[in-house]
Amino acid sequence: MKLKRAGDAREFEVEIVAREGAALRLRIDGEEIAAELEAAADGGATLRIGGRHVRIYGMRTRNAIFVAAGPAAWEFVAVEGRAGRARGGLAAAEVAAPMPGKLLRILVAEGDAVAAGQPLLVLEAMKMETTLYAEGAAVVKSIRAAAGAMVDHGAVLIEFSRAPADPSARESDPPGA
Amino acid sequence: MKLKRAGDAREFEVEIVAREGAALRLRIDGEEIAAELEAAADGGATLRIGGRHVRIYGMRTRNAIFVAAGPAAWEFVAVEGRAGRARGGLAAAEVAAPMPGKLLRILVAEGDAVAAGQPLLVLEAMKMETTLYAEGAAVVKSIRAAAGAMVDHGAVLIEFSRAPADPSARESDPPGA
Amino acid sequence: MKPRKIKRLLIANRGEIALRIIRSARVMGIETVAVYSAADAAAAHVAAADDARPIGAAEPAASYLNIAAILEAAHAAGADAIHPGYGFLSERPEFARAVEQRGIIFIGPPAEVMAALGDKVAARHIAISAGVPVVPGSDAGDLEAARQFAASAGYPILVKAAAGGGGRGMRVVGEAAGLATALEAAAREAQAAFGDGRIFLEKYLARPRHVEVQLLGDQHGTVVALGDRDCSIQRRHQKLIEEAPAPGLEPVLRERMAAAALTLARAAGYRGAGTAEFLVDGDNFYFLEVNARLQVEHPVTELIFGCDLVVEQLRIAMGERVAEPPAARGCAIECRINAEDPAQDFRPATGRVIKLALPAGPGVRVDTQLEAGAEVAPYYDSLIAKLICHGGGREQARARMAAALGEFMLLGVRNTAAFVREIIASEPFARADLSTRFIEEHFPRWSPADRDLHDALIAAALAANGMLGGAAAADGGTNRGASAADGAAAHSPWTTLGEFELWGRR
Amino acid sequence: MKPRKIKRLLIANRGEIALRIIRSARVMGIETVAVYSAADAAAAHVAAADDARPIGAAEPAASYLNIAAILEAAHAAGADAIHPGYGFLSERPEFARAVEQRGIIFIGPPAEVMAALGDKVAARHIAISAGVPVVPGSDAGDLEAARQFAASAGYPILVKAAAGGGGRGMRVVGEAAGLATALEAAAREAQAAFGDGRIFLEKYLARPRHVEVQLLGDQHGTVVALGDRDCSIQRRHQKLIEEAPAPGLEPVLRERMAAAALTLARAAGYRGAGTAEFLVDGDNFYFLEVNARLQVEHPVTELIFGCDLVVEQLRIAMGERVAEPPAARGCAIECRINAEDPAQDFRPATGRVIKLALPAGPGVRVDTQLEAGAEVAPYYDSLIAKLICHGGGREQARARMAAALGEFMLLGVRNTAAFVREIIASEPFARADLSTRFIEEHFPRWSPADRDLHDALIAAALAANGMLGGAAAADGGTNRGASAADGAAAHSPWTTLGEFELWGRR
Repeated sequence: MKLKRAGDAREFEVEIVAREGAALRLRIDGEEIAAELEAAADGGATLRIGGRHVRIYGMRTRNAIFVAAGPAAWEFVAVEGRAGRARGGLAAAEVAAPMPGKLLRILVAEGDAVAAGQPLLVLEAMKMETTLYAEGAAVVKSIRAAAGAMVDHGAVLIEFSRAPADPSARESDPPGA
Repeated sequence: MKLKRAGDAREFEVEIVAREGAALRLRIDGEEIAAELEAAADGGATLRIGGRHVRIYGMRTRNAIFVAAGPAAWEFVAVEGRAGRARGGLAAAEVAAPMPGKLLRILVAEGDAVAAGQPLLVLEAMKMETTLYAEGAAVVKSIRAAAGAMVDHGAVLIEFSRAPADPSARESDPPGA
Repeated sequence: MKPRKIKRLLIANRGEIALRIIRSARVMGIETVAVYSAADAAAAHVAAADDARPIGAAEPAASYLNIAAILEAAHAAGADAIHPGYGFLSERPEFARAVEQRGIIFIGPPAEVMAALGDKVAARHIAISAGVPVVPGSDAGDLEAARQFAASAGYPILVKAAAGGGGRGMRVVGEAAGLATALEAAAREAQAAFGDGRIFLEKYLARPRHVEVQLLGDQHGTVVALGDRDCSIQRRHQKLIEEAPAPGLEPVLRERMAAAALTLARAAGYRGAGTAEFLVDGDNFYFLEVNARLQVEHPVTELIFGCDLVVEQLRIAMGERVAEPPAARGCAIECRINAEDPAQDFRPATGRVIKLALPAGPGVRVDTQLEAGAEVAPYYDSLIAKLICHGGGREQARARMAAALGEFMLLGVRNTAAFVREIIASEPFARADLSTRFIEEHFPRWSPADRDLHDALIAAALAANGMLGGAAAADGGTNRGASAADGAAAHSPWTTLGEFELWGRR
Repeated sequence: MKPRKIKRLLIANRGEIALRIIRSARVMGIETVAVYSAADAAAAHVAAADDARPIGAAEPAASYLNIAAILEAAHAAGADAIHPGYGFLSERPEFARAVEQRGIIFIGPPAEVMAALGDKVAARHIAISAGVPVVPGSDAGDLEAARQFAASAGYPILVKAAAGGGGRGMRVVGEAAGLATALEAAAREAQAAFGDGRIFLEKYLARPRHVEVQLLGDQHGTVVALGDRDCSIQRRHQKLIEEAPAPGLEPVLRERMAAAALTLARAAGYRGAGTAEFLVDGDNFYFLEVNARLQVEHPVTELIFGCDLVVEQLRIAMGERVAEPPAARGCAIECRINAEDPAQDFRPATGRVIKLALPAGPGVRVDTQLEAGAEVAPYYDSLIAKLICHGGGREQARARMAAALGEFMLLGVRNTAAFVREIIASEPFARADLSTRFIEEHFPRWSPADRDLHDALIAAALAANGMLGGAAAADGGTNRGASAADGAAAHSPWTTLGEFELWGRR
């Protein structure tokens, strides 16, 4: 199966090759890995791999696969396969809130042409300001939230249309679709 | 609903009379009780009652209702009602293992007449010996486990027939049924 | 000044510190009253308190900064004292004053002392008068004065909020072009965080250490110092890792700094628990500010002195005397776990706790509001847990912290545990090469090691295929006579970890 | 005697003590190897170790008492040292001997010292030779000799196993009629528990205290004492609550007892961690036995001395020297939580952990193997958790323990937490009126208070009606953007605690 980390485009190919008792063989991006897996009472397991041991735990939800490996906690998204809903392809068509918070300021207006790296919005969460930047050249089609509003994680804040360099596509399909 | 503690015959009548927001009114054995209930993040709740506060948690399983109130953990059985399976009435008809353990010694034989308080079996669990005694006069109908065997919680170890004082009933219905 | 017994303490705070204060009050036989915002109704500090009162909406301004609502809750609950914790209203003189005016004991210094010391600009002036060295700086808040100071002192320049702490409203300005923007942003953040947008400037030292002295002052004029702490490991001026005592300081420097802290505290008529912060640069130290409250990192001091600083605060408020502390024993380190994604530029993270495992055992303490099911909401500070480890020496404390972080597991809220573990395990930290530039020097752009990513991918593949995870509680069903059969079956994860797929209720 | 570095330590034990030893070994940079029976494959100590090896079936004789299997595991895993913990093989000289014969370091005293001191009859003789007072007694094991001793000393008489400890194989005999049965039962239990059925007799003191001295001896002949502990609160000769230091002892008595413990240890050539147990009766003290291993209650000593006794054991084994301890600080209390139903005559309880909440915060330590989903099986000791609290004084430690027990919650396995909380909160315990008769005098037939029963009935009614409980983990589904809506909804348990009914998988 193909996995990517939530919020990160890089994809990984992971396959469970074989299992026999505690012995486990996997393939990660073509590289074969051997490990041992012991179930733990709490529903997690102990992974013994390369002389190390790591406590792991996982939970699949509708949208994501939450896992912990030692103190590191991760959130993966299945790019394909039964548990996944592909999220790729539309990234540059909109700007969504990467976390719940307060939309402090909106730095662009509808119809503005923006360049890659241009600041678009300032969000505040946990008393820290986070600025969201444009990933590429585009034109602001609509602004979907007002300054001062509390926004949920994943809420679409700005929709783009194609960059003005290609006027024929203006107001039509988003770039990268 | 009627509840009793696992392993204890005493019954309690508990009814939820009303609830409104956090306010809760209950009736326990006829006595009305007012309390406040606040949900906790872990699925439990905080019960505020008579100037005290107690953290509570509960889980109903097929056979029992497990609850915790502060550090005290309890196991109740519903005597009637949809979650309950009545267990009363047959107590004296058999001796069941009160815990999993090793059946160390059997002190009676099939056909023996036993008196109330007479030792029947010695179980060992967690390195401690526990002796099981007869609740009343009866005759040992069958012994269902062998000395040295590991027995599960609830496993029937001895079945009784009626006491020999009533010879007509011998080998027939158990007493108290 | 007269002895007053505290019977019922309201804690005007939330999270781990509210829980920690409740625990100490309970040990003293003092009843506790929690206050909570709409986002915190199911929070751990609410469940822990003897009484709990709602004080408003989730936003801090409506609840934890809402003086009127808190005073009303205190009145309704019959509280005779209020502990402000840290952050929120803890350093607002107007809050301390309003509390005392109601005849309620405020756990902290008198309002006027707080006003003088809590204001960094005023505190600098007190320090200068008392002969305590300060970093070259200027309290000029307007752009023109700021430009002049910066030009004369030379860039980089530090822009700081006059009120509050915790690194909020702080900006480093590398060149003249960025000054105006930085002043504006810092003032806005300070206004939002502390309700006070005043700022001042300081020369930015190249590679200083942050060292602070814990103080306790009573109502009878006695002030004592409980050793020092090093809090140099910071990110964006937020402390990440703290330890006591500050390692490798010359005894003479340590003594001079403690003496300076005591001089300052006595000059200001300090009372209660407080902290004098210094920058240490070679053999020199410079006064930074006094935090007129409990610090986040106070547990490291507690572990080496075997004391309870909240108990001390409450005793002082009841008129008791402070005593010279015993000799410190060993070394303690604290790691803060923040709800931030270290792999995505420390972006704040929120969520609900799916699974939590906390370290335990000898020399390990965890202060946290987290529990299974707890919600980490976006309204408050990202600090969600503090791991504190004690050891006979620094190396033992460090090894214990590394082990404790290995036992920590939190699913559902991305956090900094893996990041701080790498710092703790690193060679520069092991040899105590500490400075406030530590993170930018050694961990400038952190991303998880490939090894950790592989472990996680394996876990994800197992979870996706129904071979891992699930709710342990949902497994406890029959709970009886399960031992023999399960004991054997437990050998194989494939039989015990059956299919688990969760679609949630929403 | 030569210094030997330990690199890889096998822990020949299970449960909390295996976990606790693993933690200390890790702090020293020593790799750890767990061994486990078929019942423990999913246990916490297995998950915590760097390596784990199965050693046999669930029954102790087949696994944790299986010397051949443990030595084989040590060989296969490349262990260079073995820590036996307490119980199981910890006081079997033949095990210590077999370990050392394989060139593996045994963490404990030399086999011959263990043989001499671990045997209570032989230890009595050593004590008598060293001039240390002992309880009047007889090592006559046969019925006729026993009858004669009992008749001369007068009933009641105590029947004790020569091997082992923990109250197993111990019986009080009130009159001559019960002597034969008691001797037989004690011998049988001792044989089952320790593989050694020898017994001896002692005069039964009326109302003694149990006080013990912690010892550490190195390979260079130095033995030091780390203060004393009171372990008087016992039930059926099993310790329930322990504390350090032993409260209210005259300093002279305390010093004489420590001196006697050191004399004994030196006379026996003791090495490693050990404990000399005494009965204290007024101004007199009597030697009971030496436990040639770590005690269950060792953490109370660790908390007041700020040390790690397992680290000390490992250091001693590597040839390092012990040092005179620093002054003790404060007071520490330990409560054992046993999987027994205190309301049903302390019948052993088993089951799976449905829900677990452990206390935390300043001065609180929990040593336990429990975690959500863990199975408490009938094969092993009923000790499932140790709560240990430290305070500036005894009253603070006691208050902290009461608060900690209030935070403890364990669903799925009936246990003694509520019972020990009542003891801790009781007036006789508060004034330290300690004796080994404490439980029979003050809590002879314990049943939960009506108040607690009512609370539980309310919880049961709520749970039965789907208004309480459920698995927090199963609630974490969507985990996103849930804050605002849930924050409001959390006000009402009726909306958030929806229907939950569990039918299990079996």
